Amino acid sequence: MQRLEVAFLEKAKELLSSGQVNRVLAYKKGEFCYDVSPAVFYSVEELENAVYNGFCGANLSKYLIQESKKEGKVAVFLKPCDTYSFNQLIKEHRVNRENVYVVGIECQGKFSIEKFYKTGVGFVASVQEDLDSVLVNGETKIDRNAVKLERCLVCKKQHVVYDELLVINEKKDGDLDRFEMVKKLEAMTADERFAFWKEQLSKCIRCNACRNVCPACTCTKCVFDNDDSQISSKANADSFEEKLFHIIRAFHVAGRCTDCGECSRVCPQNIPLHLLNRKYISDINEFYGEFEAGKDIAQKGPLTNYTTGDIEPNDFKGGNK
Amino acid sequence: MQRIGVFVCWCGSNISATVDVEKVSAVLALEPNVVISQNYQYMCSENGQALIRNSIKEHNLTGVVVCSCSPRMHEATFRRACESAGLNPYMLEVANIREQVSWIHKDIEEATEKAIILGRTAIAKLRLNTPLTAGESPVIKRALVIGGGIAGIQSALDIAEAGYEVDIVEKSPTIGGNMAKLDKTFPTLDCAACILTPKMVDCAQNEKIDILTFSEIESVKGFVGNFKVGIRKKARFVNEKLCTGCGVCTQKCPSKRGLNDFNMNLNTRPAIYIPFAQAIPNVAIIDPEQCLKLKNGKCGLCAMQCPTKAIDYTQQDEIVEREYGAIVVATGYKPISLENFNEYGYSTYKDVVTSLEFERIMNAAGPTSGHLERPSDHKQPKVITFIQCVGSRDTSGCGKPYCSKICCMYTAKHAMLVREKYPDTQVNIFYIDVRTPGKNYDEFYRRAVEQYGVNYIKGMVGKVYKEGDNLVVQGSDLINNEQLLIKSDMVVLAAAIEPDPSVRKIATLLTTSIDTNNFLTEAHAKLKPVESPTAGIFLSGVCQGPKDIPETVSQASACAAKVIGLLAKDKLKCNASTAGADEMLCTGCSLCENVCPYGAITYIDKEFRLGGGRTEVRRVASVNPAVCQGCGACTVTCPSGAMDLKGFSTKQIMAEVDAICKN
Amino acid sequence: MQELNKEHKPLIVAFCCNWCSYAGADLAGSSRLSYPANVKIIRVPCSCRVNPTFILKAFQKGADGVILCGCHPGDCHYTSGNYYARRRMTLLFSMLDYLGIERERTRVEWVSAAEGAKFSKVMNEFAKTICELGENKRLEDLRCKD
Amino acid sequence: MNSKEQVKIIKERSGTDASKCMKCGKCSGRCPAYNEMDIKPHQFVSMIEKGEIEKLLNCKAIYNCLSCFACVERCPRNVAPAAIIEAVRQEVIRMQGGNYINSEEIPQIVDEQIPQQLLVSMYRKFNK
Amino acid sequence: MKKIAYQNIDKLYGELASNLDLYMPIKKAGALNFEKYENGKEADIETLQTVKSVKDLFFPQVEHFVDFKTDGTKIDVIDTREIRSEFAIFGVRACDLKSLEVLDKVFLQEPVDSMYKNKRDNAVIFTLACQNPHASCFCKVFDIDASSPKGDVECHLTNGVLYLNPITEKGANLVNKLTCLEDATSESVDLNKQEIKAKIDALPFSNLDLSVFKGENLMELFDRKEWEELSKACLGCGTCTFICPTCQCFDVRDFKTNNGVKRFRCWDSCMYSEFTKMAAENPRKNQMQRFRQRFMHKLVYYPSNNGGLYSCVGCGRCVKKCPQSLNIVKVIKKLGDK
Repeated sequence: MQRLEVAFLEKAKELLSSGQVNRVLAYKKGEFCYDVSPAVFYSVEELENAVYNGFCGANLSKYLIQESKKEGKVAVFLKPCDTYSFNQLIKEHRVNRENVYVVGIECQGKFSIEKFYKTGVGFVASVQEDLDSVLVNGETKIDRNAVKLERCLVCKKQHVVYDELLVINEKKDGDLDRFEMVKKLEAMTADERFAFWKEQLSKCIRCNACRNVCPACTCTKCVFDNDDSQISSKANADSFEEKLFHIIRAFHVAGRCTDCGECSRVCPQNIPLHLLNRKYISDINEFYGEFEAGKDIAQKGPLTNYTTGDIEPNDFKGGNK
Repeated sequence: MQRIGVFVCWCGSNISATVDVEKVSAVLALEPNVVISQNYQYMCSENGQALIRNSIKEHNLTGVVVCSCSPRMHEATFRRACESAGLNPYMLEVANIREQVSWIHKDIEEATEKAIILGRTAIAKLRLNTPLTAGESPVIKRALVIGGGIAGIQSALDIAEAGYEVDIVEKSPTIGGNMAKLDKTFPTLDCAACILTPKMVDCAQNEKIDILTFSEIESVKGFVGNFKVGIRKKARFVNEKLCTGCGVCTQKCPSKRGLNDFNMNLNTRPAIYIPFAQAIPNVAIIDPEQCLKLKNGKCGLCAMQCPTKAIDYTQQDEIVEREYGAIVVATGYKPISLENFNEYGYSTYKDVVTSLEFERIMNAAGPTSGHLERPSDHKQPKVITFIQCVGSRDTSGCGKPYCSKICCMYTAKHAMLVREKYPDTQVNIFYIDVRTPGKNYDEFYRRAVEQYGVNYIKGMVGKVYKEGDNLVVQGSDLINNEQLLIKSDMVVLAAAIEPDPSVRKIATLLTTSIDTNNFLTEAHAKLKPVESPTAGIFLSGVCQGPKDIPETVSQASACAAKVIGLLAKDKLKCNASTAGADEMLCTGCSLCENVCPYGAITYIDKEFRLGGGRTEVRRVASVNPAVCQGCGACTVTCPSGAMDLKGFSTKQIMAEVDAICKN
Repeated sequence: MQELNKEHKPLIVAFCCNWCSYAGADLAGSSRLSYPANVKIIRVPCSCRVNPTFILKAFQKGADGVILCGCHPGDCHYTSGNYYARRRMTLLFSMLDYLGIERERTRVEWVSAAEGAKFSKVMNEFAKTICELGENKRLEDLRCKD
Repeated sequence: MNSKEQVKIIKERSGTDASKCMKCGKCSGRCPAYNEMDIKPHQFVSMIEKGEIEKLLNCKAIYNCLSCFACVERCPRNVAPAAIIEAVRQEVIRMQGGNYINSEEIPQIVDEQIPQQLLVSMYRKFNK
Repeated sequence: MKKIAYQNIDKLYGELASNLDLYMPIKKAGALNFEKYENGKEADIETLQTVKSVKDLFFPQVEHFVDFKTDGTKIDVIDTREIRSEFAIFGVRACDLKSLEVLDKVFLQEPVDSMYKNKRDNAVIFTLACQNPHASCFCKVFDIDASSPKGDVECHLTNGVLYLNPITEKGANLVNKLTCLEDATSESVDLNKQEIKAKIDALPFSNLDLSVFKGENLMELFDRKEWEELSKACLGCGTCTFICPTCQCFDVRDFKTNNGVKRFRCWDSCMYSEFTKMAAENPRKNQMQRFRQRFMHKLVYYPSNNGGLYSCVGCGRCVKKCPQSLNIVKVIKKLGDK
């Protein structure tokens, strides 16, 4: 795995020193091995702090909305799932494709530090990565799948847009059914579902991290910040507003959400927000045929399309009673 | 602050019998912003309207709420009343307390309460109304007709007759279309050329009509009243202005192996040719695929022979740009390809022909000069079997799911013509149903059976195969419940028709829609059958759906009437309730463009000031108010709420929701 | 006891498209086909004008049921508006169901201008369904009722 | 089981929608065994649609049908007469009861040339 | 000093809750936050930290305080402020307790915030020493002693026993009422304090250098070019501000009900692009400026207005929760580099 990081650094240096791009959007080291941040590097010297490892979970495509509008070309290292988001942004004219040099980079699944803590390893000072396992603090070996983010267990695997690929090993695993939990919820009774979501959504503190990190939420001004929209709200002053915010947010990204899972990754209260988006994805697949947002920009989005024989709104099967 | 006047109508006793109108006007008088609240017996009467007009002036009203019958009934009346009193007509809201209250509720208390709530709701909406002005746009007094078949010709002639200029753009070298290929026409059996060619000549001679043949639509910009169309005039290598159509060149041309598409490829033609004797324009054209000069530079005989020096081997495609107020699409049809129907052996056996090919064989100007002979050995057939519904009403995916509508009639016509000219020929017709709705149509079909002794067989053919020199048609006879093997000399297939493939590109250019069978969709199946959903685009002939000649001509004239109605206006009054994007919120994501049924939304790169002398260029949506019909599809698809609809704004509808729920 | 006897009168908001369903409601009216008074109609140009937020807003403000009526598929005055509305509402309703909110509280019906009888029937049935469901508790905003 | 249920089962088993038939007769137009069949392919479609099951269950045509699928191939409406005939045939065989084929016998009767599909259809037809 | 075996801890919660409202860390759907204790809820004092800090109990995310009821043109103004009687908070860590000191300077100075004061006056705070401080903790930097958190009653959970040491009269009064407790001596607690101190000394951030924020020309920090790089990845979400125990910005908003308006105050975040938006324009135009504001406020402006008291208590929540791993430690280190 370390080989990949070396190749990443070499590629970044080569792109900068050759003048092919004038900056690189990637990840930089933090204080620990796990608190990696997205960063822009302007010189080969700055790349000393660059890093590419299992903690580089952040989806860089959203930063390209701003970065691609600036002077000069920016190189970016995108994971397979990030490329879907990027492609969707291209479709919606939110990025300037000519200004971006995309290196599709290998990803063997990214980590959740909280899952490390759950294994009982305590403080995580160092992580040596292997294709199927990780070695924590030089002593404890853990199955890689045990510490992966949920979204990495249901990986997209293929890059859909890139100028160049940086892949050494094929992606392993990640073939679980991403709709498993959606199905479980549908199988619950309506009362159980209501209780589940009430408990989950009541945790929401409306920090807007899910919205602000979301590569589909790219409005210059969100309806929830806009008093003219008649639904603006800053806090969940009533249990209704928790639902309103999340239903509308999911609806606004329905058919555009690439299921990158960033919303759930960043939620400070660990609300499984991706289950809302996946419900829409699974409904769209079921009602209107398989659709993967960001996969093919020529394809019409399911909510801007129709067929004369579409299912009637009163007729969907829905969850249990 | 709005100053609102409320006017409650009794509608005689229609409302006042179940709604306490006094109470309604008294309660609504207490609503914030309401400065006057009155009730009257008949608000829509002249006196009632005068009451509204006077109150507007007297109380300086900025808005009017009328609680009365359905707005679908008298909204226009009250708008006019407002306008005549100097108030913007869109500063009016109607609360429907008749159809939605007095007529359906019996309990006075309940009805009165509901009337008050509906009144409050109208007031809540009105508070947020803004004066609207329907925009105006000038109309360019010229029409474009795409397609020069009988539909296009008829539309063009009618429009020209009304005094407007028309251009016909035809992709082939002559106008006339499919009808020019036909022999006789049902149900009168008069010859197609005899009735079509005079119309073609009329077109050519009409000063108002400009015919651009061998030309195609390249680009379309603009909107109703103001289209800008780029037309590609393809190189024909003959100067149209100089050529007199004398035909010397066509006789001298040494390359004579090109297939004659006018004769359905049943014979050949020279590399330089005039499509047919009555072609309009009667001008030669060079097929560059066949011309020796154009292929390898050796020849040039035609140029040498041409008395007017009209031949120009260097001619290039030319793009002309013209402006139109209205566009008629009359792109017509073609028979479907029969390659999916191996069972009939069309591609295998020369003597299995399509009906359109049969037309040419029967046509006096056709490849056989009108002698009935079969293609393989030019012998006169003694038994001819016709098969109907070849590829029509087919949901298996090989053919078309719809009925092609014309086949029953022309097959009867063919049968009759054969029996008339060659009485000793046996004619069999396999049919599923014989469909003859139309004036004198069923009589025509019955004549084929009763007078001409045509053998109609209810059943379908499973296979056509060859036995010796003859074809054998294997089919079912469902009436006698037997399977037939009919030895035939010739088999004629009534192939389904489909829209000309060029329509796809044209529909895209015109941003109008086509259905799953590539027929253009009309704005309303019953009430707007010749208008497309896109304003200013009209549909003529088979491009909209299968039709025979009488129907096509009627529709073409209807289409022309619509065009004339449009061109007669100097200015177009646009719909006032249009969508518009808040540019500060718009992200230019294109979602709205995707759902607009009218193509009213485009995107522009616009510079915005950021403060501190900095600017940024952003892509934002721009709605053309002349095209927008105000459905609001865009407003909901827009996640940022940048898109809103005047007259039905998000705020207004939310205010109505609030008012209804408040009790 | 008095509290218990006081029957809950549900509030129903009906969004009707101008061209078909609103005209259908007019026809119901002129045919004197009654439906409960607690059904209140909001006129919109087309069913595709109805934003999911309008529906949620109605629930927030105290509606117990929301119904959207439009032209029959294929008959939309704007050719395709109701097709978009159909997809939007299917997805919205399915999401509400997923969140455990009674799916019977929301409904879409296609009512043409000629179907006054259908309009009245639909409204009667819907009002009955909502009556049986009782007060909307799962999508309420307590502040609004205060 | 009453005849109504039988019709339903046959329809289901055939996997084809007889109501789509437009009575063109193309199936019977191509049927190579037409003359041997006492009930013609197009009649199978209309009779099953009308629920006239008794005649079908007692006809000879189900044994004369070659299962060549020419009718299926030719049908312009995606109706499969042969599938209906097959379904009726299956119904008749099943009504007679008994297993005609034993899974233990399979290895003896199978040779490499036998298409796998045949084995499956054999099971379908000859096992309860 | 009193004690109770940890296995019987539910008795303590039960008895406390029967005397007065008890708030404590409750686990709900996997997330730990201060909530009212009720039978059946999952109380958890072993986990080091709640997501939202104890701030939420004194300065809640949403607080209604006035209703305007309208009837025609008549308006009634109704005071809807909640008036609390004594209530207890259990399991408050030293950093969170210290954060109240920071908030006091804002809300208890004239004009006094009555809603905050009411809660402050009526709260009995049971602190809890940090048995297992986390690598992200840096309270020591701000002279906070997590081994001896004080409060009204200081608690230690060591070797399966919870020790309760009343510090204030209010605390003692309440503890004395509790019958489930036994008397105890202080040896174990003293030992525990030493152990904790040793753990804290070994934490990676315990020796952060704050000297750069103590000089004369602090405003030079404002112009440091490092802000650009530090804020680059900032999404502008409000996570850091909402989980931060010392962030105290709020907005006052109106909600239109069916019969008027309900006015409430709710948390706001200086990281939001709308935060400083005014009629003319937004003085903080970009995320860098907003990011800089937050940290300048915590480390420079607030201390200079409040006798050197930093508006950070080193709880480490932002270190853990920032979606893109930006935090105050990185800021302190980066700015301290020069």
